[in-house]
Amino acid sequence: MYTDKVMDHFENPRNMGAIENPDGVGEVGNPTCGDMMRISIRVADGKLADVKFKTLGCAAAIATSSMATEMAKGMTLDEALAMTRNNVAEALGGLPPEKLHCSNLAADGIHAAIEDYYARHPEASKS
Amino acid sequence: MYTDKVMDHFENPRNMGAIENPDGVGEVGNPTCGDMMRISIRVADGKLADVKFKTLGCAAAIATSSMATEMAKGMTLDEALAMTRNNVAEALGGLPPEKLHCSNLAADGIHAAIEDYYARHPEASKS
Amino acid sequence: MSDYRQIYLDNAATTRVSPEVFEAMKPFFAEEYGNSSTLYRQGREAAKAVATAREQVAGLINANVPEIYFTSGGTESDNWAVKGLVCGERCGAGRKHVITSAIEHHAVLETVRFMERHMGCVATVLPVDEYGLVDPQTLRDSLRDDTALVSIMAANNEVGTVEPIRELAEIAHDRGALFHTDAVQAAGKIPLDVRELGVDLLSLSGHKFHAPKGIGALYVRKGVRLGSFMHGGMQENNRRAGTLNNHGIVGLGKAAELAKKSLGAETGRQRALVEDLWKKLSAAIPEIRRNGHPEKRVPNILSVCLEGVEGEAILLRLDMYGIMVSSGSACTTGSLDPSHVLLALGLPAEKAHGSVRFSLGQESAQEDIDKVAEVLPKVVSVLREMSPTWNG
Amino acid sequence: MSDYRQIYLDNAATTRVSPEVFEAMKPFFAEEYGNSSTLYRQGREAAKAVATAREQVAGLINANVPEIYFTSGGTESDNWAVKGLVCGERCGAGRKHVITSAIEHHAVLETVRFMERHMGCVATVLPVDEYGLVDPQTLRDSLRDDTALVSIMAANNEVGTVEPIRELAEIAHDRGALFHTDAVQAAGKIPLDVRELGVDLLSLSGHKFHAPKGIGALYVRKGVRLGSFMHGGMQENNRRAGTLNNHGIVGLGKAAELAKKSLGAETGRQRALVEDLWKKLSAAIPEIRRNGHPEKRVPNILSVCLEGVEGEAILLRLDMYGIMVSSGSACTTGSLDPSHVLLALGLPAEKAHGSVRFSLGQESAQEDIDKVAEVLPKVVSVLREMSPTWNG
Ligand SMILES: Cc1ncc(COP(=O)(O)O)c(C=O)c1O
Ligand SMILES: Cc1ncc(COP(=O)(O)O)c(C=O)c1O
Ligand code: FES
Ligand code: FES
Repeated sequence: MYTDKVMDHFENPRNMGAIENPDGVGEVGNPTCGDMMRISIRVADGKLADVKFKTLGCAAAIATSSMATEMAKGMTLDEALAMTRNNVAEALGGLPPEKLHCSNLAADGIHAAIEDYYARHPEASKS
Repeated sequence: MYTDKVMDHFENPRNMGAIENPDGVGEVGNPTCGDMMRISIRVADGKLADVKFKTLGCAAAIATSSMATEMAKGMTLDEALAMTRNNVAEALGGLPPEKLHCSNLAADGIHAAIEDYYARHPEASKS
Repeated sequence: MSDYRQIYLDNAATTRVSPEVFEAMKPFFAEEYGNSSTLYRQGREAAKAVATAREQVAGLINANVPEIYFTSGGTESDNWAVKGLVCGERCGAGRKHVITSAIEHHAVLETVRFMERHMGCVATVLPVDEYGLVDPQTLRDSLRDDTALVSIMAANNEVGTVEPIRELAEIAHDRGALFHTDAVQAAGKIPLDVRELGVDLLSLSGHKFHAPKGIGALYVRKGVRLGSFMHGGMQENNRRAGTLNNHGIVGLGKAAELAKKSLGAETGRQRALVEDLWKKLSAAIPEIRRNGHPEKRVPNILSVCLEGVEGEAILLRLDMYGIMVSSGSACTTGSLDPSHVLLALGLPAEKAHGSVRFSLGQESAQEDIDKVAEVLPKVVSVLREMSPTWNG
Repeated sequence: MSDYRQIYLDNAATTRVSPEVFEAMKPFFAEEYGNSSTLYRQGREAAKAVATAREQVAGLINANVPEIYFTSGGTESDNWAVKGLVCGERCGAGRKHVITSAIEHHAVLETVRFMERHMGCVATVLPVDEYGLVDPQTLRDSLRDDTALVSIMAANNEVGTVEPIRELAEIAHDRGALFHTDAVQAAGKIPLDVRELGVDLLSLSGHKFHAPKGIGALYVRKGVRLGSFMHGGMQENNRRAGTLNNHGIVGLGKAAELAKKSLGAETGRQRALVEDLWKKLSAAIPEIRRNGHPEKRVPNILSVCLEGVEGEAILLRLDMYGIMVSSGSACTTGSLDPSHVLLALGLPAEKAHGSVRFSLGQESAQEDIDKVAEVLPKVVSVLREMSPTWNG
């Protein structure tokens, strides 16, 4: 049911962990639903210099975390905010329909981390 | 479902045919039901000197015809009249329950032939 | 006499699993035994094999892959089609009337009777003509505004008559009824195209075309709201519960693929053998009569009635020569009435009792036909000699 | 990593067909393929094999031979038991109430729900305690004068808890209700004696004890008036229509015979392996919890919950080492809620998501246990390291 790409990111997740003294943190999901994600980011020059995740969840949740952080790294904040759930699923070669709810988390988590960054840095203006 | 004895009598029926100028003939069954039997007998000294059958019907009908005529041959008329359906089924090592209706025919046919004999020979008294 | 070559002419009852089918199934017993709904590799492999089989079955009847649901056989497919429709959504919509024909298999007829007796349905059972054909006009006249379902078989299992399904389905649709066809005897025997036929539901059974027993399928046209029959787990898109019978499914798929490939050639070959058999038997045996439609029929069935003899006796006498056939005699089935199909064709009971069905399969050969043509006349004359209704 | 020896610990999902079973079945595909309800020699041979299998299955549960009916699996048996009783004779007698438990398999639960939604039945679903046990007193209190049926499983498929069937059946009978038990996970695992248990109906499924998929049985105590579920031909004493699945039936019979023979020894062996596994896992992994009853359980199932990880992820990580298990996580099944069984035991959803089930079979060996004891701690710590809810 999972594509080889999903399995690769599940078995060898990229960007796993937590950034020390991050510029922003996003937490989405709910352990009651079996899925929870914490994204931490470091911002430099208006770009995502680093993105890391910690995820509780199924293979799809872990793989999308890995893929989404990989994609986000190096993006401007605007670009990252424009990243959608579908971009991530597509990059993984598709996800089973019943897994879409949890794979939504990754993009949401990155967005939340950026919002958190803006909240901490009111001087950085959103475009 | 059939015993070896039934199959033997079906494959090699005894007493098949019609007696010429019989002393009595009994006809039972109904082709609409798929089974019909004509028994002809020759009587000598109050005994069944010969018994023959013609049967339209299933293997059980044919085997019971064969067995019943075999058993009846040499019996006194009274003995033959006392012969029951069960005697015949037992002699064949049993019959499937759904076949009992047709296997009843054989004893009935012999009884009918004896009745016919009595009807033709009022002087022969039933005991 | 039992050392004769076995001549199996009862393929409409069940068939031999073909070697390719057996080979395809074999790994699924003790190697790829994983449950096809689990996630680990072994289960995924099984799921892939099931997906391939679904494609193969869809291919046989020109369905879309997700329209194929696996069942435990023709009987389950028929039960599901009738009960799922009438008892499910449609019934709620106030449609309680079902139409079927007098010559359906018991899997349809008894199910319809159950729905009548216990579920508040009303059924109309259409008569057939002397060839076993349902008259489209009679169907048209029988349809009601509350007709939920019309269920007419694609080919009859006793006499082989092929019904005008396309026309009948169109008539049913004109009045808003859905159409189910029991194609258990047609699948793999004649071309079947669900789109062209326009049917909503179609039943088939593996063991009738060289797949194993215990596996079948129901085609459910996309969009048809069919209630479940087998409740439980979420298998088969949540429509048919139960752990998938992987080996059976793989076997069914393979058999469907093979049947599709050989359809044209086999049809011609078997039809020629059947015609040859009939020619020889009718020349050699007096008072023999052929049942069913002379042209509108599956290629592999020859049903005959023999005056003055009884079917079971013929069946068992032929078995002495290693020839296996079937009979529509009541005595064979343990019921009191002979075949409801032959009676519905208008045959009197005494003739129906003397019926024999020869049904060919992919292994049937000319020598089998020749043997039957040699043996049956002997068997019939032995039995007729025994019979009080012959030459009286 | 995929060249590890395959370690199959998902026998509660399905089992490998054992070699003896395969050998017993083999002739019925392409040699003895005759229909077991025909009269010629080949059909009679098949009928004999079916009769032997019926004896073997009856032997496993101490039933009388004619009380065994073959079905297509556990799901069909469960559907039949519930629908045949409630919808059949009993329902006519005004009994419309059904009692079942919250931890039944979906084959029972969904069937009961269907009866409620569409057939006018009323259901009571009994809760269970933290070990998964049904309380006899609760059953007593729930019985009504119109209770037709009580259906409680013999052993639960997720946590392995064995219910007090004998006591529950007696309580049901005291109020004139009939008693069905889904023994799909119990058959071949623990001794089952229908006389001693006093049950009226019992379901089992072949593929759970080394027979093939697609075959099962329903025990129907003599005298129980059970309506048909599968309508059609007169097979199975006119109670279950459909051409008999000869190879499946023969395989089920053989597996039943083998299971009966090895029951005592296998039970002990598997129980010891399970205890060893639990001892090793609980020593090596912090925050691991065992589910189900510590003593009243089948020997072959170990269910655990692991804090801070999710079941599907464990399942797929174990698969990388060739270890096959099952999980009660919602993510595995595609539904939104985790296992209804774990929730019914009172586990909060976040714990239920982190559950894993190891289920042993006749081929499970000490080395498999050792491997799991070596691998699982590693897998869990990798996943916990990834988890935001662990050491947070
Ligand atoms: C026309 C027809 N429908 C349904 C069935 C039932 O199929 P199965 O025996 O696979 O349940 C059969 C054969 O038995 C049949 O010939
Ligand atoms: C307790 C229980 N009941 C019923 C079933 C259904 O059996 P089957 O898959 O054979 O239909 C299963 C297994 O799937 C089970 O574990
Ligand atoms: S975490 Fe539940 S579906 Fe992915
Ligand atoms: S003749 Fe019909 S059952 Fe024997």
